[in-house]
Amino acid sequence: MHVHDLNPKKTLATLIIFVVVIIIGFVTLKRPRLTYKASLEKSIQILHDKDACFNPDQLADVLNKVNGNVVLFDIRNNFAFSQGHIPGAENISAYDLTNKENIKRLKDLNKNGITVVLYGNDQLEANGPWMVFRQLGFNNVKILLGGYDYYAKHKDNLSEASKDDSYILKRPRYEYSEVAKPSASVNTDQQKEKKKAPVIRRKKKTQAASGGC
Amino acid sequence: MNRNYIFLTLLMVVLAAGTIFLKEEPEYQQINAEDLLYDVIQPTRYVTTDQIAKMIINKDPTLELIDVRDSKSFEKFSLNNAINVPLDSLILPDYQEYFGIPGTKVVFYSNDDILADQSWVIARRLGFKDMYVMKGGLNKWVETIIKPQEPPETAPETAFEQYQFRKGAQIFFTGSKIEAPGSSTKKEKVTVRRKKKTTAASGGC
Amino acid sequence: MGPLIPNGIITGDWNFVIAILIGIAFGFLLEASGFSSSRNIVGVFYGYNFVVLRVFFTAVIVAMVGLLYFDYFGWIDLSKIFILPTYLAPMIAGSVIMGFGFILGGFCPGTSFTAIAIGKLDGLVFTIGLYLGIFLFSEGFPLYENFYNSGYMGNVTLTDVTGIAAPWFAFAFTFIALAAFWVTMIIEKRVRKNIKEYKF
Amino acid sequence: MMENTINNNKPHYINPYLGGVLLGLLVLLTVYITGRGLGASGAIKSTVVTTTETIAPSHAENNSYYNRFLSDDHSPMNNWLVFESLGIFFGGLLSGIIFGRVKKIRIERNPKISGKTRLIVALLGGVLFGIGSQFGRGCTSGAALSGSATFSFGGVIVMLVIFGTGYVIAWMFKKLWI
Repeated sequence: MHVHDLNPKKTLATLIIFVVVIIIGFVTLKRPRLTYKASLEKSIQILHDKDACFNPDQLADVLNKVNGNVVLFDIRNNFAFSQGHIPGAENISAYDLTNKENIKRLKDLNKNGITVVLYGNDQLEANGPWMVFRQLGFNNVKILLGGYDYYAKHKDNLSEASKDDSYILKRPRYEYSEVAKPSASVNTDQQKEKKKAPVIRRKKKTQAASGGC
Repeated sequence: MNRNYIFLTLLMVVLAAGTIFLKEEPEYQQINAEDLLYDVIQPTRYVTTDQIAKMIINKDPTLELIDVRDSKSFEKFSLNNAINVPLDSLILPDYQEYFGIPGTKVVFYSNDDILADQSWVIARRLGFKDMYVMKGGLNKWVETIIKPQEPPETAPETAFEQYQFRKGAQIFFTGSKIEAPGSSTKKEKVTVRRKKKTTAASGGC
Repeated sequence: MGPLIPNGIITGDWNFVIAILIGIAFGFLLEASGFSSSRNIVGVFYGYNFVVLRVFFTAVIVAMVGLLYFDYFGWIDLSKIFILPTYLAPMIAGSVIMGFGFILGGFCPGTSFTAIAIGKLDGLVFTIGLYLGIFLFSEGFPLYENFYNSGYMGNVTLTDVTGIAAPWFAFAFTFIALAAFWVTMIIEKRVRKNIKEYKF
Repeated sequence: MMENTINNNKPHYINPYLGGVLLGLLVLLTVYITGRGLGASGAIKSTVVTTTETIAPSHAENNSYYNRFLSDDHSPMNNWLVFESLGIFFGGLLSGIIFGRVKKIRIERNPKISGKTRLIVALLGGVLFGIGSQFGRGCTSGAALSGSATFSFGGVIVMLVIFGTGYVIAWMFKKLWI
């Protein structure tokens, strides 16, 4: 007669091996060096937050030593920096900014409540790093609106920037529908083409693989 | 023997209970923060208005234009076949179906490029790939495609070629005539050359 | 990292070698646990041998719990594994039919293969029956094609359907399974007292 | 009473919980390697499709069920599950040899029923299981075990319904087994 082995010793041994594997998993688990502190919703809110930006007139205060709680990071490359930069700015190119030391420095600055202003030639250049550092919870990191280009143009009357808003982007400079209006000699065929309802593509739900068993 | 079974039972309960304390899955699949930081400093995501114009004219099937402005602006004006995904609704599951379609290149645009770039970063964090930002946005689009500026005489040959392409594109997008008077015969020749190229590519138009 | 083949870490050339090796391990475990005997298997329904319940539920809870840990460690990407699609009505109907087949035949497909391996004619006949059954099903397929495709819910998991996170299911399954193990241990002892020793 | 220790010379089965833990780990390994679970009925399905295609190719092409599994570039026999099922057979053989259960061909049955009855019932059971497994998108190993282990809703349904049905109807077939 065949009977089942009732002694669970081997079972216990196997399960303990399993537990050991899980413990090994925990021990070797790589914690990501950087983690998101802001949820996606929060990350989008940040983009609407005026306080996350640094206006050129605020920059004037820094340059006039009124506000000493600010450090400027020029994230352009060495060459561009040597061609001209905001006085007192430190050149840490975007690539170097992700270094261990620089991230540690940002952390320290964050702890000490010192604002870090990132700038590139224009706002776009610093936008990516600024967004990511904000999402990583560096609430002291701000972006210089207008970038270096605006500063270079308005060096001498920076404090008057509050009256000027040309550095604020996101606005349409043209009435697009007007500008793009076809002239009198319209090719009707083209117009039809333009009006055609957009073909909307959506991702297909992943198809079920064929029979499982 | 029974003691071993009790131990086994307890072990299994502890193991199973342990799973509950594992970190909860994030609501959305997100890429590693470090990878994101690396990706945002790459300038490869920027494409020019010329490239986009060319793709639209060529009816490139891989192009998927995403307009990240608000819906009001979108209704007033949008590029051909663009889809409106305002930045604030980018993370809604409904809108995510527009992304990650195999074989498509998602191109974000806005009035300028900031809003589009911000959408890019958020979408990249969500793990989507093959996405681009139209540099300069619609403002640049108007300046280069709708109202192309004639390059100065001293400009290199390529600038003229580009200008001729833009003139061709202008016709495509606005249906306006080229101002024939004023332009020299030499330039007209060039026009013809460029036009040929664009018409060949644009097919029916 | 995992799953290896969908992630392209193991190429297709090794696919079938791996299939055979996994099959051998599977067959070995089925046979060694006593699944090559239909009377062992059916014992679960009459209370004299709960080996099916023990093996099956232990396997399910170990795999469930393991998957969650492995996913957490990043060893297996749960989003990349195959989730059996759900066709509610045909699945329920099919399972009822399988239930009948199970209690009549005393095997399920995998176990019948191991029964053949150790020389059991009933296992062979069961496998022939399986072949005939699938053949009959395929021949008559147009008759119930609509039913076959009805109730499609996609490749849904328990979490997708109920909104409750997977660990809670793993914990609930474990708890129920362990309780069942202790209860059936007592039932089995009682039933066996009243039953003559069975020989096979 | 049952004996607590097993004489190693006597043929025996392994502890069911040991079998279960190992089987669970095997499912984990299989998912880790292939991204999907174990299976068995799929191999029979492939065999059915292959034989039908060989004997009556046009018939197989016209049937929408066969057609799902036919493709021009490879035979349906060239299937992961077929190789796996071959492995199941050899694995069973291996275990049978180790534990001394490989013997001459025999029918395992309740002494109260004849061998013939057992075979007829087994055949009928096989037919039903075959049909059911196609509706259920898998059998006990593919749908119920691997499906449940990967938290598939359908897998859990299949598992619960198979065992539920078994318990509900067990009294009807009592004579076959005890």
